Amino acid sequence: MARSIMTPAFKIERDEDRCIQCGVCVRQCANDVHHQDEDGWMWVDDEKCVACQRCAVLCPTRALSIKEYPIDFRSNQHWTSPTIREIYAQAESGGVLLTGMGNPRSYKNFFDHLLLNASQVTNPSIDPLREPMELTTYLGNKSQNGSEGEKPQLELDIPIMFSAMSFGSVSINVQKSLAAAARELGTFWNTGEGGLHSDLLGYGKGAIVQIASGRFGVHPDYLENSAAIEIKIGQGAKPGIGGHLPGEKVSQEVSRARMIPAWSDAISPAPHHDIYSIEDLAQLIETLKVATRYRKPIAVKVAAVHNISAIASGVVRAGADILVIDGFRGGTGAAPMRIRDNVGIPIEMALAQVDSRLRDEGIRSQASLVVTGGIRNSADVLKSIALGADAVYIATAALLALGCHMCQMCFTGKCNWGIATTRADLTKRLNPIIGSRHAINLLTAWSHEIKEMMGGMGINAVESLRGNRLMLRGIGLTREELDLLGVKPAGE
Amino acid sequence: MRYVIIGSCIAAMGAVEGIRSIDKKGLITIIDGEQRGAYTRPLISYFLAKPYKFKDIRYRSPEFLAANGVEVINAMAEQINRTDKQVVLNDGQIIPYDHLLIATGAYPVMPDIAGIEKSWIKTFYTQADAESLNALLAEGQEAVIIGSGLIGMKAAEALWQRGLKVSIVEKDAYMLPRVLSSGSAVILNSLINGAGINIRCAEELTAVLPDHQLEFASGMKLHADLLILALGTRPRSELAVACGIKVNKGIVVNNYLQTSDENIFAAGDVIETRNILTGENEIMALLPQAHKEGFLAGCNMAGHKIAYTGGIFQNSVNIMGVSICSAGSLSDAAYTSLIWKQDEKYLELFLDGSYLYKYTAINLPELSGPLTAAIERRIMIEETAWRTFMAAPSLSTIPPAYWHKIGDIPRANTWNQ
Amino acid sequence: MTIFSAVDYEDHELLQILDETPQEEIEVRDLNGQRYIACGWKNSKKLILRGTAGNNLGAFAEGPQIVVYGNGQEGVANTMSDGQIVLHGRVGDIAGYGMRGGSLFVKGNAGYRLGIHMKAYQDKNPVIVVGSSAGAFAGEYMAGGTIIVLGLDSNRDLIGPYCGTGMYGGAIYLRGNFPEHNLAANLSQEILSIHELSDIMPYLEAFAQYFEYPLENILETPFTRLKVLVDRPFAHLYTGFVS
Amino acid sequence: MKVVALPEYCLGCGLCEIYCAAQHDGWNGNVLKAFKKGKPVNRSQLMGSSQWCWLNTCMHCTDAPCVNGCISGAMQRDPDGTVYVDTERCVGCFTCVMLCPYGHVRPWQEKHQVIKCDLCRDQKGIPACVANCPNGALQLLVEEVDAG
Repeated sequence: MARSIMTPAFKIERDEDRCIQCGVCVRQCANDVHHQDEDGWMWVDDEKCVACQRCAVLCPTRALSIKEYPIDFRSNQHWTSPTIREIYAQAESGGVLLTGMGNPRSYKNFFDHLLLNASQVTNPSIDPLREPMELTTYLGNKSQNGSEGEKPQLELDIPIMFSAMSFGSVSINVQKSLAAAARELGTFWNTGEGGLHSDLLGYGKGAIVQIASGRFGVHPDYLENSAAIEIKIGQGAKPGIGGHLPGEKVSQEVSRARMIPAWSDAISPAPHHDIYSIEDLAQLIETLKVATRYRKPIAVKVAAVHNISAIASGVVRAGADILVIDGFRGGTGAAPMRIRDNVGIPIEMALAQVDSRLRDEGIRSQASLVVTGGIRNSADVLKSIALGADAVYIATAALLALGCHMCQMCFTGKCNWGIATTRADLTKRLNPIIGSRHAINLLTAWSHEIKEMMGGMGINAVESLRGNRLMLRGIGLTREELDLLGVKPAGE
Repeated sequence: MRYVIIGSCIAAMGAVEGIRSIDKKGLITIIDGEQRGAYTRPLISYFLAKPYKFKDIRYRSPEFLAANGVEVINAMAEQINRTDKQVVLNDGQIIPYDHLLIATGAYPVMPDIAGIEKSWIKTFYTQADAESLNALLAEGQEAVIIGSGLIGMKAAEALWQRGLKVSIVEKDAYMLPRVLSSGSAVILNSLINGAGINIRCAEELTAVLPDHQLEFASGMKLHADLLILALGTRPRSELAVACGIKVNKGIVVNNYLQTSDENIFAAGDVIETRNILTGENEIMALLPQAHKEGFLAGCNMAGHKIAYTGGIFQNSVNIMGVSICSAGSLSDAAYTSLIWKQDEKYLELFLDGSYLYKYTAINLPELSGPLTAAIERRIMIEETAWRTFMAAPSLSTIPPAYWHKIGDIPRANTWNQ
Repeated sequence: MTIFSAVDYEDHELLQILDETPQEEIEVRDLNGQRYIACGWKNSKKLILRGTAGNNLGAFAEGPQIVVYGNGQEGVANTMSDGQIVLHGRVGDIAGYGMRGGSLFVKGNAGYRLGIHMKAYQDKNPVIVVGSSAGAFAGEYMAGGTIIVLGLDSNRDLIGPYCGTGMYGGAIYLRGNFPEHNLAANLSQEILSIHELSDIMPYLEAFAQYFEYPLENILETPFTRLKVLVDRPFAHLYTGFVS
Repeated sequence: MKVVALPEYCLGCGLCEIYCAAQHDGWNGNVLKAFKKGKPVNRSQLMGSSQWCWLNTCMHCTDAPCVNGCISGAMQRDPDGTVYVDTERCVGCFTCVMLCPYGHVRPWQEKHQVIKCDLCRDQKGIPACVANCPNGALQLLVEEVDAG
């Protein structure tokens, strides 16, 4: 092996005037970046640093800072530093570039080009501190026709749920945190495709259980012990490809939950091999409805891709009670970088188009629309609802609340924050009591903000905002983009 | 209820605490024959070395006694009248009792050798002993200490600190025979010899000759300006014998620290204590035991029936900067011995199957707590786990099984890979 | 035992009748491709089906004992957790998809993607025995369990192309000759003597009994066992990259 | 009152030890100053390895063997139930060390004394270890103390 042509990505700066050689950084770095020798001297191996910030956060004297490695390639707008480094990495490894979390590219962010309305004089605003504001949301088939009688609904106290993250991709303590938070918040969490760990059986009634092509952890009790069932067709971070849980994360516990050999890669390929058509999807939906005696809403999750509105129409016609669309900024535990960064479309566009299409076809009431993939704050939630969503899923934001520092190295299984790991020693770094408290705090804060913004618009129920695109105006968008989003430009 | 306690040291203070934990009102009278209050005998060597002020070797303060409503009578108990439930004092007072505690402690053992009544020959057991010794000694003198038990060793240290030339003579094969093992004695011997105290083992004093000469069984002769006899103690049980209570080597008590007279209890160095390891009753003149016995005796005197399960031999002492901790069986012959040594540290475990019976730790006091508890609580730990521990003994390497069984302490992380 | 004819029933009418029949043993005659039978059943009811069983027979089920005198269509035993299905005929595609326990015995051929994503954990060890041959992709992404293909009464290839693709656990037993070029790259082959068949002997005996086939005839031809060579075939496909 | 260590959430980071040390001996919680100017000493000690670790801190036993067995009366229990060492009176015999089954009471060799958790009784507020545990693995348990 020749010496690598790459420089480290990050540089750790240790302020010797502040370092007390306490060794906290050494003990906390699962990447073995820090080292203390027998004389007490501290050393770092920058090459291994992923900028997870764990050491910097825990350092009791703030002696550590982590910076991007200060090397500037000659300025080049085409061959940028990341582009060059990616080539080096592939030249040296021959591998597909793997990454974690959502698309970091600077594509136009339509949420940031949408403005919310507020009432002035002619339509009084509402003070949410004094007047009741209704955030309750029902998800499911709300159409009146059909002979089966009342359709099962999910009742959400807030229009925000925790998105699918499987046990294996995230630690059991993440699931415990979110499951407990969902229970307290009156909403739902999603198991992802990894089964339900026995520790979480008590949280089944607040869980949306997922079925994907690998069928990991799917059995009658799993289907029964749930609020709803979600068939995962695609994921915003990696449309068109399946799940791949690296063997590093398949611990004995994961192996038990998924019924696969420990330390092997858990693969759920892109297609469900029993679904090659909308008819096949309808058949799987019906199979699940029969298996659960029509007591559970069935959700179908697809990635936002080019012809999403046609797909959505088919999915709803196939009998899905909830349609979940995951935008191209959606997070993941592991995805090939090229796919994460280049495949799919923005959720804002997909949402606007799907909502319009379903309304045009007169089938909007047959399924609720849940969007996900890059929802960052309460304004994004509100804009999504105004664009036509019934509710949103969040995942990356929830993980940040739990301590994630966005180093994007989820696939290594060495998450220093106890989030994207299954190692027992790392898993315990996330205390679910603290984790659930943070998640609850986050969504409680968002709820307050949503109420304030809704109050400002003079709207006292989130249902009244759904699809109410008059409450949105575009800024800095082309006429075509405005048309696609179905919103007027600011000023009009 | 009227409680009378004969004696004023550790067991007596334990008893006051025990009685008061149950009975806040009953009258407690302490008969303090030594008239020194509650002080700690092991601290007299510190008194001699430094010297400490008197209050510093007090075990409990007069305020403690006042706060607990204890009446102290500075007189000797001369007789116990069991029929009338009275204690007769040397000043003629007669103290009635409902429940009596005999906590009279012990005497230092005196050898049967002619000439030991000389003024330069002392025992080292009481505050008074230390004070009279303090008045006698001068820098540069030669002191000989007979007996290398804890008392002898601490006396030696104190005299050495005061600038005397000190020799210790032990009749057994190695020093501190009730504390050390043959292996650990070698280590300690070198550490202490190196510090300047002369140690002679397997020598028995046979005669005190004129001109400060001592003669030993082997024929060895030593000069001594000062001779200290530290040959151990025996129970001060004559009051009990005289009133007809059952006495063996020490006063015999049941599990409730009750003597053969149900109204008379006894605790501390004067009684025979059940040795957990052997099940036999033995004299165990140990301070923590004395307090515990006193406390439980007090509880039982006040009407709570709390059984005393017994104790084990355990000692921790610092001599010339060397820490020595040991607990468990007095003999080490029958056990598997595991030894770890590094520089001036030494640890020896004595195992029988999965049970620890004894340990000796030199300069490793931090390990002594768990090791003592492992013996005392009969904690079963696989020998292999002990062997692993002995590869690098530290608090962190104590077998996990110990922590699991000690209670209160963290369970193992159930979330294992 | 309740016996009735399914000739007049739609899928859901039949399901409702089956649900409402309290008997532990039910025989359905004139079955004509009705779907979802025994889907999600969590009991050990015994079903005797005469005719063609429709798609997803026994899907997500845990426990039912089903005998089909006829053929099975697609998705038989799909994600089945426990129970037994004995088919006196052929079976369609994706039989035993994601199967986690129980057993599936097929007298004739199986379609594409037999036993893909099969799983096993401790006492849960699903098994599929196919009397004749299996189509393409048999055992694809297999994580555990056992697939046995016997090649009886068949002049087709024992297995179709891409057998065991992406497999990372479990074992496939093939009786007699099979086209080796149809095997995925990452598989080991081991020819077994009759004494080395103890792991699967109970299944072979059961097969012989269910379909009244002489066991000795089955045993006279040697078996080959396929297992994964490297349990992480894709471990080197990816590179972690620090940007 | 006592600090309870929960190993299922203990990271083994050791911040408890560092803040414990800096909270005592006049350093007033200033970690940087304490470690740069002096050699602060922690009372409680981190045990085990990252797989199974916990802060070995005092249980403040109601029938504390260290208090009962102390030969000099230095080991005491204050009216709140906190077991602490009166360093003026400790002679360093380590009897209490030998009596503590948790191995919590430790020798402080330089000073010929023992050292143990005093729940930061000289300071107001919750003990430094609890206040600075990043994962809630240390909790202050306040329970009724027998007034007698």
